[in-house]
Amino acid sequence: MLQYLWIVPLLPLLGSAINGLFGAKWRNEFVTAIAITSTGLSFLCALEAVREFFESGQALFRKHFFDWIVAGNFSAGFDLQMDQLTVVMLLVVTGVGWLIHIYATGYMAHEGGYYRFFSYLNLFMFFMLILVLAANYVLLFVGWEGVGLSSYLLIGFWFLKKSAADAGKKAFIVNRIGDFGFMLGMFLLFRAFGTLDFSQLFAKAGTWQPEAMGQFGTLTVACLLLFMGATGKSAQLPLYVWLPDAMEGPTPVSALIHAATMVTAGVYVVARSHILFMHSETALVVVGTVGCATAFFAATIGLVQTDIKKVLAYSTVSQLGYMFLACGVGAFTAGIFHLMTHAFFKALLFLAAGSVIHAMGGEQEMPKMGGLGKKIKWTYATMFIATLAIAGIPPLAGFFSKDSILHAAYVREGGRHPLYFVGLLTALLTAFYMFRLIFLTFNSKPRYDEKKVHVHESPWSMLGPLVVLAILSVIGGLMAAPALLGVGPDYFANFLAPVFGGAQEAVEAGGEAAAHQLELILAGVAFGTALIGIAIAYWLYLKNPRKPDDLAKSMKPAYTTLMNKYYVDELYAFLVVRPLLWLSTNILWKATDVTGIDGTINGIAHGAAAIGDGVRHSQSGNTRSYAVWVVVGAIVVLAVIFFWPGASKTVLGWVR
Amino acid sequence: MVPTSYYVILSAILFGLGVFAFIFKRNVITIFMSIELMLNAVNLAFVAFSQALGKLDGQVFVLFVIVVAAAEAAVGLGIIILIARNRQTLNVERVDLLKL
Amino acid sequence: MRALLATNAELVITIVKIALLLFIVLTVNAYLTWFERKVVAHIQSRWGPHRVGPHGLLQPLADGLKFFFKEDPTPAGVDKFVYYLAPLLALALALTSIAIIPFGPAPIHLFGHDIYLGIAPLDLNIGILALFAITALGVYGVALAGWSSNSKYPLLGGLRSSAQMISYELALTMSVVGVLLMAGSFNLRDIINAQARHPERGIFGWNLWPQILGFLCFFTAAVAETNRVPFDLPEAESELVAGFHTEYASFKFAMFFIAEYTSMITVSCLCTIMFFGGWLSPFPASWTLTHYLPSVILIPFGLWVIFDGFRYETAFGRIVLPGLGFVIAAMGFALIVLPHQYNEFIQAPFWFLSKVLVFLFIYVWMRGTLPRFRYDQLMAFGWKLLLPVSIVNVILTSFVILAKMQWGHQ
Amino acid sequence: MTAPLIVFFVLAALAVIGAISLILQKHPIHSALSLIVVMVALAGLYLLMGAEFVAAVQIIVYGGAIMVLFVFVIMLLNAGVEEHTSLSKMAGPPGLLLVLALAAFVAATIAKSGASVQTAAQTGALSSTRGISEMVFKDFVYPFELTSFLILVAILGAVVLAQREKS
Repeated sequence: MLQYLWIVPLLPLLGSAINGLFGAKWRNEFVTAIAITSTGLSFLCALEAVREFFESGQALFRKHFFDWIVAGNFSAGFDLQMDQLTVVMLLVVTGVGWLIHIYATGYMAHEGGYYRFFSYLNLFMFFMLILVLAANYVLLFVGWEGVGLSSYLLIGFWFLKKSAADAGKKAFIVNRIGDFGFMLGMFLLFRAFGTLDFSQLFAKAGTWQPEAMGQFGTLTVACLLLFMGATGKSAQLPLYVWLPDAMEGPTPVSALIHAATMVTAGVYVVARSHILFMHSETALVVVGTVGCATAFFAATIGLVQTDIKKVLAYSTVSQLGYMFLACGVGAFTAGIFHLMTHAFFKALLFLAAGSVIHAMGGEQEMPKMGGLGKKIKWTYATMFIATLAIAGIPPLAGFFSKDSILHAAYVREGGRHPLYFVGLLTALLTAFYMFRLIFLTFNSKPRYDEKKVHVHESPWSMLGPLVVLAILSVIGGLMAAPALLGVGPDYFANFLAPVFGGAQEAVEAGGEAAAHQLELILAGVAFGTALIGIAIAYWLYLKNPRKPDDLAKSMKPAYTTLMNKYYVDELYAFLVVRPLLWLSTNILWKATDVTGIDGTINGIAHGAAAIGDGVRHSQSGNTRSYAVWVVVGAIVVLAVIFFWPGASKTVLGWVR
Repeated sequence: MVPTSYYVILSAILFGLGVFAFIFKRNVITIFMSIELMLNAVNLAFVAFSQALGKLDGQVFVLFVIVVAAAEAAVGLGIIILIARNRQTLNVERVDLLKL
Repeated sequence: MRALLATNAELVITIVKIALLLFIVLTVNAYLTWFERKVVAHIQSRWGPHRVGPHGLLQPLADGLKFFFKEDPTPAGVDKFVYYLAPLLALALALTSIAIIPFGPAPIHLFGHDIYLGIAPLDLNIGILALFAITALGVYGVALAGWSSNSKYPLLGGLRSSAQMISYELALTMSVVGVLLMAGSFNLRDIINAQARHPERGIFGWNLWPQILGFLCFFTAAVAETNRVPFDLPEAESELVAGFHTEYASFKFAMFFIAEYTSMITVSCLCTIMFFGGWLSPFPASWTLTHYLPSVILIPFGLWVIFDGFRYETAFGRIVLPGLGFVIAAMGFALIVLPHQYNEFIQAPFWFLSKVLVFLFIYVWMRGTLPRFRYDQLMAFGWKLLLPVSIVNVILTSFVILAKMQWGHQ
Repeated sequence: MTAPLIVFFVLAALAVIGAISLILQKHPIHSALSLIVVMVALAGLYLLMGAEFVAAVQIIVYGGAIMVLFVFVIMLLNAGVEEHTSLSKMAGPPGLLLVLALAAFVAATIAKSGASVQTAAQTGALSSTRGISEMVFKDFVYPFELTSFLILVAILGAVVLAQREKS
């Protein structure tokens, strides 16, 4: 299977094509079968491929399937590669993706455009797989753009709803800005190294001189540009604005694309090109700072959101911030670790939220829920597990990953620890708003009309994935447990060591014993903060539910600011959108297009007409006049041959 | 042996006469004939050169020219019949409109 | 005088030959008309000409005189030039075409020159092609005559003939290709010699057997080319008065007449050469006894003529016929008694002429028996039957030849 | 003045006279006849050059088929003497000038090149028929097949053109 790696992405593409082309006529059962089998098969193929990869025991497997672009000294082949990092991503994408597919069959059962939805979803799978399997930046970029496209299609799935359509457009455009940077980065890299193939490029880059803080060399600039792309795709400051709106899409989409897989592509890219980043101090600092800031910023917004999915969206943004923070402090392992665990519990959260919405018959506003815990037990249980996980309660997945990130941050910048403390604070906020969500939704007394809405548990096609994911988010982190308890190595780190080998030393600086000591302390601190957050939430939303409104009243400006997400959208609208509109209306449209281009074209047309009108008169229709012209032409030719000395020789040459 | 240039000059004269006929005559059929005359002149030149150079290509080419001329005559005369049928004239000067 | 003879002997010989051939052909033509009328008459159980001279033998002379002395009116409004040109053209071409036929293999030794029977030079590599070329031009005589005499029947005749001749020329040419393939040459002599490749086979070595299809096509097309029954539409008396030569009188008419009969002879010669082994004897070369066949035929015939003359009613006949018969019989005796090579020499022309005579008889025979085609039938026959068949014949022949080359037992 | 030269000049004179009369004749039939004269003369010239096959084909196809077609069409359409219009009278002199210029140029160009052509090997009469057949069926076989298609198309085209549309 490893030799036929291309089958893994091909299967979803086939599914997408079949559903897209014929699905319209079919009954939903067929569409479901196609979609599920294609993704499931691709998951199995991926497993088989991974098995063979480990059997072969090689550090990096890469295969060139065919030349795709060959131009001059530039060549980009359709090459797929597999190493430990790819393995993680591959399994997450296919596995979680498959689960979410199953879930979606239940969730979308009563929606129109069923086949369309699954066609898009499979298409997304295809592009995502291309992205993670690609062995060079060009192919990766194909996946990158492709997931952008499918995300656009899926956000705007209910395109009749204006908000949905706008959200799709917004996502697309904001991503364009990031992609612009990404492309520039690629060009720069090609300019510098003459190749975009990972192994060659990194091999070359490894030999370069690391660039110190504040030194803007090729690598730094390239890394920053790549990171710009990453911020676009992974919704970091300042390009995060599209992700919350993207919640207009169906919930499975939010779970798959905007929590588990696509938005982590940025992290993946940064991790993939860690060698470059390791060579540029500045870039790392920027990444770390941006990540940290995003984490905090988004968390604060998340505090006050009332839409259940919005809360999750902002939490996603902030968790992604965590991952970038990890990358920024050089702990790529921790970043990827968190990526994986986050994929589990965040997907679970979204799916559970979807289940809630399903139960509430499409209601998303938390103030109109409450007390659902008794009615929909499974959902409640699973979602509670996920919340514990994300809040960082041991021994669940989130705890270990988040802890390793914080630890890395602390260790990395010995002495002053701004990043660490902000991260810690964010952890607190996270715990708080997550439990706020839980309490508002499940525990407090019902705030909806029991007559109208009759709450019901979702079908098993939806609950099954929830359970599986819940289990995963429980055990997902245990790989790192032995290291924490000091009874063994960090298996996950060791697993990824072949990839990040170079990067890890930076983190492992400092004595082994001291490090372990410190690690335990930090873990305790993190746990503590989480508990505090939970406590606050409990006190505010269960003990005395009046309090939050009083708080909101008492500190009105802050509350409104948070409520309006710091007016960022308005800011962008003022800074970017309006000038752009003005520019395109007046300069590009009125001046350039209408006056310039159309004018030229019409002018040419009129000129041609005028000339024709003039020349027309030579066309008398009299055959013999034409004959005369022919003869004149012949005479001219002969004259040339005759008077131009060289020519007669040539004529002779022809005669010979 | 007759010098080749004699043949070639003869063919030039014939060609010129053909061209003149082509310009000067008014009857479609005659004009068509003058085209044939030009073709013949060219053929003469071909054969003359082929004989002078001792290569047969010229003669083969003449054969092709003749074949093409035959095809051309068939189609051309068909067209002429059509013209005569639709316009009741063979004078090219009266046939100077595309539409009737 | 002798000097001139010495220097351009070839020229003089050729001129003499031409004159001789002209005389012979014209005479044969004249008596061909007599022959035709007699045969047709007997086919229709009549007597035919028998007033002028014994058995009407002088009838051709009378006709000739009549042609000369008749008034020669020129219809009003004819295109003079073309009107006069047409018959000349027809006659000239017909006579030219016969100049290409070789009549015998061996030369006569005279004044130290080898004189061959036939006018064209021996190495006329495009013999048959030249013949076709001349036949092709033959159309003009008829067509122009029809057009120039400014009258509707001739015009129709002319149109018909030009269409008909073009159509059948294709079949004519295609049907010969098979023979050419077998002979590998255009030269008529080569074609005849090619049929003599197996002297022991005699008549079975002729092209007739492998090329039977070709022969049928060729003969039919040839008849059509000569505007003879059943293809005589250009001069269909019953429809077009006399077709293209309605407006022609006396000698100009005679020209057309002679041209037609000459082309008949030419075609007969061609058939003989192409398919019936030309001057080859039908018997295997090893048989020498058959060489006396000429005498064996001539002597009894002469004796019969003498006998017939004695019991003829008019005195003139009683004088002329025996004389004629005596001459014939004497020739037969001469061939026996004279030295051997004379008899040998006479073989080829004898066979050649006898075969030609057979074909001429077939011509007359057809005229006596067959009805005329309708115009559309004619065209359909030419295009839809003759041409395809002759093409098929070409393909078959070439395949067979190719196969023989391949497994080369030939 | 050898025999070939005499023959050449006679035939050349015939050809030129024929061409001139093609121009001067008023009636298409006469023009056609003069053109036939030209063609026969050219065939003679080909024979003189030892190109027997081409000569034969020239007469058979040009003289025997194409020109007959012309004559046939002229008879069919009953084309009369061509009429003059003021324009056509006017067209004469400039046309003549043009043609003279053309002929002059051609002649001059040939005169330039003629000498060197003369120096070329004068391998006169080669057995043209066999050679031509070998070239046509070996070297030029594809063009040859192409011409056969051309002929077929031409036949169909002529039929389609000349048939009266059923109404």
